[in-house]
Amino acid sequence: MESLEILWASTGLANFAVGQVAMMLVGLGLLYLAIARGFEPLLLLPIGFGAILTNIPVAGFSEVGGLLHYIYYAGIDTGIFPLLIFMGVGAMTDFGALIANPRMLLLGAAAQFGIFATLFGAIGLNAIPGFDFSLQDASAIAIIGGADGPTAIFLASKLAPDLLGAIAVAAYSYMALVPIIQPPIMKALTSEAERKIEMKQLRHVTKMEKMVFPLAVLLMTIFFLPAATPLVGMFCLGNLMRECGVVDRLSNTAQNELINIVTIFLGLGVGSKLSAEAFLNVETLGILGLGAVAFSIGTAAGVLMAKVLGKFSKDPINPLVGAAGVSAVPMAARVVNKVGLESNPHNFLLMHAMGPNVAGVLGSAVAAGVLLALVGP
Amino acid sequence: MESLEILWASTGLANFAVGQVAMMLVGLGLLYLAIARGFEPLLLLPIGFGAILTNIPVAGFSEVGGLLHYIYYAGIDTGIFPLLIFMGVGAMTDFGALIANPRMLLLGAAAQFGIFATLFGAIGLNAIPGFDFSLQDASAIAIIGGADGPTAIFLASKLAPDLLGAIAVAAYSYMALVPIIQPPIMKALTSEAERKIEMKQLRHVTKMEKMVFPLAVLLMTIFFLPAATPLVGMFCLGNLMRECGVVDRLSNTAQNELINIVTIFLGLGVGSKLSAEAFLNVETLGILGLGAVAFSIGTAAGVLMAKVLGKFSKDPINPLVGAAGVSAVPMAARVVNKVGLESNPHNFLLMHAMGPNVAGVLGSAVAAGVLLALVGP
Amino acid sequence: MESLEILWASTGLANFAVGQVAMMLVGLGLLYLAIARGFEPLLLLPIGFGAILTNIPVAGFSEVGGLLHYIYYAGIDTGIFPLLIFMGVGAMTDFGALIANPRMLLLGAAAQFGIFATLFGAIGLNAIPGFDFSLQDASAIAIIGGADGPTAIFLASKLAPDLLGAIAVAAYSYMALVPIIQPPIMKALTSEAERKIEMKQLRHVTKMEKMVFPLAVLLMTIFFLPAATPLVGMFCLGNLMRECGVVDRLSNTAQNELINIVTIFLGLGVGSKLSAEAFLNVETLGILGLGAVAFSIGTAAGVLMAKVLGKFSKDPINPLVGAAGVSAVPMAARVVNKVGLESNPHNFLLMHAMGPNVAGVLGSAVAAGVLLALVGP
Amino acid sequence: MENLSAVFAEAGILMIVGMGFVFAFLSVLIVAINILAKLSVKFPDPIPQVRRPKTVANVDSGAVSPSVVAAISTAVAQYRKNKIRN
Amino acid sequence: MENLSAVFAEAGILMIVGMGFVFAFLSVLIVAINILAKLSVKFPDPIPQVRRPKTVANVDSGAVSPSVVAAISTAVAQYRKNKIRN
Amino acid sequence: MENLSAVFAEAGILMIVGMGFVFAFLSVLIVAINILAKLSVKFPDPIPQVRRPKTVANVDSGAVSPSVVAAISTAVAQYRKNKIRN
Ligand code: NA
Ligand code: NA
Ligand code: NA
Repeated sequence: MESLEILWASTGLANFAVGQVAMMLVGLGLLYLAIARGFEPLLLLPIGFGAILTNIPVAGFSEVGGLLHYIYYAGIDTGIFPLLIFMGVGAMTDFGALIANPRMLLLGAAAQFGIFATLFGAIGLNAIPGFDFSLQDASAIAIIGGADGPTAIFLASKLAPDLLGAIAVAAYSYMALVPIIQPPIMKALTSEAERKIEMKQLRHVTKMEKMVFPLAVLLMTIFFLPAATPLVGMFCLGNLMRECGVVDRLSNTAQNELINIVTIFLGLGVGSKLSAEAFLNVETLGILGLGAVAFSIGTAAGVLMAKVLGKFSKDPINPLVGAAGVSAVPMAARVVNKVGLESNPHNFLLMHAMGPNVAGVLGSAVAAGVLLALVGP
Repeated sequence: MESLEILWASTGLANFAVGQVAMMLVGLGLLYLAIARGFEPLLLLPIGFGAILTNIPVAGFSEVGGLLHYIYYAGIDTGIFPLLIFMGVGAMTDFGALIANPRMLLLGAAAQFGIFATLFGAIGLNAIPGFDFSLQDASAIAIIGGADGPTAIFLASKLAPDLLGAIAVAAYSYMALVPIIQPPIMKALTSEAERKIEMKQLRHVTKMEKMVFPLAVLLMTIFFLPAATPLVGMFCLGNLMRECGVVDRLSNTAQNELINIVTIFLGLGVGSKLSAEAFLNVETLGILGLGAVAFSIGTAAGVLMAKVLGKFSKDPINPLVGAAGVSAVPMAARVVNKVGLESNPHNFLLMHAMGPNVAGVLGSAVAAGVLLALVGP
Repeated sequence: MESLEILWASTGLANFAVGQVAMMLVGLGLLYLAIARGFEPLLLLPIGFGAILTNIPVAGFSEVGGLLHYIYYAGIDTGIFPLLIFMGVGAMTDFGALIANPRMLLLGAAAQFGIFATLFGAIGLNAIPGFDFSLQDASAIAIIGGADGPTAIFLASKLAPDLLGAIAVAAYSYMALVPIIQPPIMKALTSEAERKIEMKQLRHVTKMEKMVFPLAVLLMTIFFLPAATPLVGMFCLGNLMRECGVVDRLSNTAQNELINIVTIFLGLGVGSKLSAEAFLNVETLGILGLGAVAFSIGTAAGVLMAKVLGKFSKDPINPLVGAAGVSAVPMAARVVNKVGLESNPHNFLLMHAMGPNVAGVLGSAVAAGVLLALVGP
Repeated sequence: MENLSAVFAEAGILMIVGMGFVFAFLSVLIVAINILAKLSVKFPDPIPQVRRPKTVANVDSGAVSPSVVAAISTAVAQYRKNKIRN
Repeated sequence: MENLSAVFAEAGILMIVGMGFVFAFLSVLIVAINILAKLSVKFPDPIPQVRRPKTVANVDSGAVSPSVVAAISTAVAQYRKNKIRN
Repeated sequence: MENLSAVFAEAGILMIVGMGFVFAFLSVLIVAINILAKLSVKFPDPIPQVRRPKTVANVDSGAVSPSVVAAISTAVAQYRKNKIRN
C-alpha cells in the first residue's frame, strides 16, 4: 500500500546515514558521562540530548523551522545565552577571598598560559596532514584552556562556529576531569614540604569592597580591553546585583530560574552543532587532545607561579593553590583542598584556593578579549 | 471639535464589528468556564483573555507590531511553545506505573481509535454543504481525540493554522469535561461485576528503569517515526531530567517557572487565533461536535480493549482503567478511580489507571507523528 | 610590534569620545542613586549599568550584533517588556481599597493634570532657543507626570524613541523622589485641621467584586479608548490572574520570576538609549525640569481635588490622600500616611491612600491612551 | 511665533480634551463599581467552613518559635545555594 | 461525490495504517520495557544508608504542629510579598 | 613550510602579547584592589544593631527539630507538586 511505503520512507531506519548513528552514540556517551559519571551534568545532559536530536534523520531539528535551529540562532549565534550564563555566574560568585589576597590574581594570570601554549600547539598541528586550523580556529580551541564554559562558547561562536560543538564538549569534559587531570601534575611539581605549607588566615572584606570590586574590574576592562566587555560586563553586572544588597530579587532570579532556563537552551543549542560533518573528523581528535594539554599546562603554570610567588612573599604560599588558577570554579579549588589535606590533615586550603579560582575566571575572560581583539572578525 | 472627533473615531464603540462583539462574548464565556467551572483554567483563562484582546477594534493586537502577533509568530507558528510545555509535562510525569505493567500501553493505543475515527468523521462532514475540510484539516481536528493540549496545538499549527483556535478550545474544553463525558460510557460498557475487579499491586520500579525508559522511547521514535520526535523528544528530555537525579535544578525550572511563563504566552497566542472570521462559522460547530465524538469513541475503545485484554491475562484487569487511555492526565485516571469506588469502596484504581493514562500521552504523540508523516506539509 | 599597536588601537583609552566618558559618569551616577540612596534600585541599577555598557567605545553593545541592540529591539521597540511588567504589576495590585471607595478615582483623575500641564509646558519650552519638541515629543515627556515607569517607557517607545532614555530616567528618579517632592506641596495646600481628618473605615470587598473589576475596566477601555488596551489589557490580565484564584501558579510567576527577568532586560534596554547624542543636550535638562514640575502639579491637583471632594462628601475626606493620586505605588501612599501621622499620631491613612494610588495607575494609563490616540503615529 | 501659538493652541486643546476624557472615563468607572457593588451582594464570599481552627491557629501562631523561622531560613538558603556550575 | 469517496478511502486507509502503527509501536515498546525490566535487575536501587532515622521521621512527622505549617506559610508569603516596584 | 613558520611566528607573538597583557591587566587590578582596600577603611561594615539575639539564635538553631525540617520539606514538595495540567 502506498501509505505504508510513505510511512516506511519516513522512518529513521530507512534514512539513517552512518555518521548520524555515530553522532547519536556520541550523544548517548555524553548522557552517560553526565548521568553515570557526574561530568558537568547541567550542561552535558542537554548537550548530549541536543546531539541526539540534531542527528535524527528526516526530523530536521537544526534546519530552518526546526526547534534547535531557532535556539541556536537566537541564543548562541548572537552570544546572548553565554552572556546570560555569565551574568548568573557573576551573581553566584563571591570575590571575598580574592579581594583579601589580591596577589592571587597572578596565579589566575599564570594559568592562562595553558591557553596561549595551546594556541601555539594548534597551529603546530597544521604540520600534520589533515589538520588545517586557521589562527581563528586555533584561538577558539585554545580557549578550552581557560576552563570556563560560557567563555569558550562565546569565543567559539565568534571565531569558529563550525568547531563550537567540539570545543564546548571538550571544555566541559575536561572541567569535569579536573579531579583526575590535576593531582598528578600538582604532586609532580611540588615537594611534600611545600604541600604542607599552611597559609595565613584571610582578612575580613567589607561590603563596600565587594560592591566596588565589580565596578573596578569593569572600568579597567573598558579602559584596556573593550573587546572583553561583553563577557566581563555581564559578569560584573551579576556580581554587582549580588553584592549591592538592594536588588536581591533580580540577583536571585539571575542565579536561579534565569540561568536554569538559559542552561537548558544553551545545552540544546550547543548540541545542535554536533553534526557528523562538524564533529566526526580528525580535527575533533586534535581538539580533544589539545584540550587535555591546555588543562595540564595551565595547571603546571599556576603551580610554578605559586612557587615563584612564595619565594618573594613574606606570608607563606602553598604552591598547590596555583592549580586553582585555571578556574573550573569551584572544582579546582576543591581539588587543591583535597590534595593539601593528603599531606597535612589540618590544612584547609579551600578558602585560599578560591582566590586564584575566581581570578582564573577573570584571567580567561581577559585572554578571550585579547584573542577577540587580535584575531577577531 | 476636531480632537473630539478623532477621539470618537478611535473608540471601540465607533468601530465595533458584530463579529468582534460575538468573539469577545466567546472570550468571556471561556473565562467563565475557566474561573467559575474550573475548566482547565491554566489554559482557558489566557486563551479567553487573548480572544478578547485580539478582537478589540483599532488596537491591532494581532496585526504587525501588536503584542499577540509577536507571541503567535515567535512561539506558536514555530512550534516552540507547545514543545516547551511538553518538556515541562515530561518533567512532571512519573512513568513508574506504566513500566510496572507495560501491557497498559495497549489501552493507550486502543484509545487513539478516537483520533482516527474522528478523522473519518471529519471527512464525512464534507458531505454536508458548508463543510470543506481537507485531509490536513481533518487530521488536525482528529487529534482533539488525543486529549492532549500541546500535541493538538503543535499539530494544528503545522497542518491547519486557521483552525488552531477552535481546535485548542475544543481540546481543552473536552479535557475539562472528562468527568462528565466518560462515566456514562464506562458504565454502559461494563457490568457491575467487572467494575468491582481488584487489580494486583504494582511491582516496585527501579530508578534505572525509569531513567532508561525515556531514552528507549526516544530511540524507538527515532527508528520508526522521526516525524514525532519533536514532541516525543522534548517530552523525553523533560522526563530524563526528572529521573536522572543529577539536574534537579533544570527539572524543577522546566516544570515550574518555565512552563508557567510559556503557558501564559501559549494561551494568549492561541487566543489570538480566535478571530470572528476563523471561529464564527459552521466549521467550528463541526469541530466542537467531532471533539465530543472523539473523546467518547476513545473512551469506549479503551474500555473495550481492557475487556479483551482481561480475557487473555492471568492477572485480573478492571476494564474501567481502559478509559484512562485517552490521556487527559491525571483527570481521566481520577475519573476511573471514582467510578471504581462507586462499585467497590475498597478498590483504589488510581495507580493502575496512571499506566494507561501516561500511555495515552505517548499514543497520541505517536498518532500525531503518523498524521504529520502521512498528510503533513 | 604590530600586535601591540592593534591592541592599543582596540583599547578604550585610545577610542574614548568625551561624550562617552560623560555618559559613563551619568551611568555611575544612576548606580550611586540606586545603591547608596535607594532610588528605585530595581530599575535604576540595570539602567545605569546599561548606560555604562552602551557607551563603551569599540565594544558595540548597541550596534547590530550587540547584546543591548537585541534587547532593545526585541523587547522595548516592540513594547513587549513594558507590557509584561504591567502584567506583573497588575498581578501584584490589590484594588480592594479602591472598590470600597470608588470616588477616590476622581483623585486619580485629577492628579493626571500633571501630565497635561507638562505637555503644555514642554511646548512652551520651544520658545527658548535650543528646544524643538514636537507634539509627540511633548506628549512622551508629559507622561512622566503619570509617575508610572512602564507606562512612560511604553509611550516613549511609540512617540519619541530618541527621548526614551531621558524620559525613563526622569520618571524613575522622580518616583524615587516622591518622599522629598510631595510633603512640602501637601503641607502648603492643606491646613493643620484638614490634615488631622480621620476617614471612615473601608467596607469589606468581596472576592467577586475584585474578580469582576479588572474585566469591567478592560471592557470600558475597549469601549472608549482602544489605544490604551495594550497597557490596560495586560494590567487587567495580571490582576485577573491574581484575583480569580484558579491560576495562582501563573500569577505567582508573573509577579516574581517573569517580572524579575523582564526588569533586568528592560533596564538594560533603556540604558542602551543613554548615548551621548541622545542624552547630553539641553533637551534632557528640559525633560528633567519638566518632570519635577509634572510631579508637583500632579500632587497639587490631587490634593486640591480631594479638598473639593471633601466639601461635597458626607463622609470626611482627608485632603492628603489626594497626593497619592499621582500613582508611584506604593510610595506615594506611604508618604500620605507619614504626613498624616505628623499631624495626628492616631490617624493611619495608608489604606485610604491606596485607593487614589491605584486609581492613579489607571488614570495615567488612560491618559497615555488619549495621547496615543490623538498624537500617536 | 505664529507657528508656536498654533502648537500652543493644539496643546491647550489636548489638555482640555485629555483631562476631560480622563475624568469622564474614571467617572463612568465609579458608576460601574457602584453597580458592581450592588450586584455582588448576591455573590457573597464563601463562609470559612470551620470556625474552631481559628482559635487554635491564633494560639499556635503565638507559639511559632524562632527556631522554626531559623529552620525555614536555613532550608530556603540551602535550596538557593544548590549552585549551578559555569 | 466520486471525489468524496476517494477522500473517504484515503481517510479509511489513514485509519487502518495509523491504528496499526500506533499498536505496533506501543507493542514493540512493551517488549522493550520487558527487556529493560530484565536488564535492570542488575542495577538495583541503592539501599538507603541508615535505617534508624526512618522511625524517628515517622514519629516526628506525626508531631509536626500546625504552628510549624503556619510559620512556613508566613515565611513563603513573606518571601513572595517582597514586591517589585513598577 | 614557509607559510607554516609565518603562522607559527604569529602564534608566538600572540602568546607573548597575550600573556603579557593578561599579567599586566591583572597586576593593575592588584594595585586597584589595594587602593580599594585603603579607601574602604572609611566605609566599614555597619555594626549589627543588637547583640543579644545571636546567643538566642544559637540556642534555637540547636533546637531545630527534625520534625520542623520534615515539615518544611513537605511544604516545599507540596508547593512544587501543585501541578499544571497539560
Ligand atoms: Na580560566
Ligand atoms: Na492521548
Ligand atoms: Na499615574
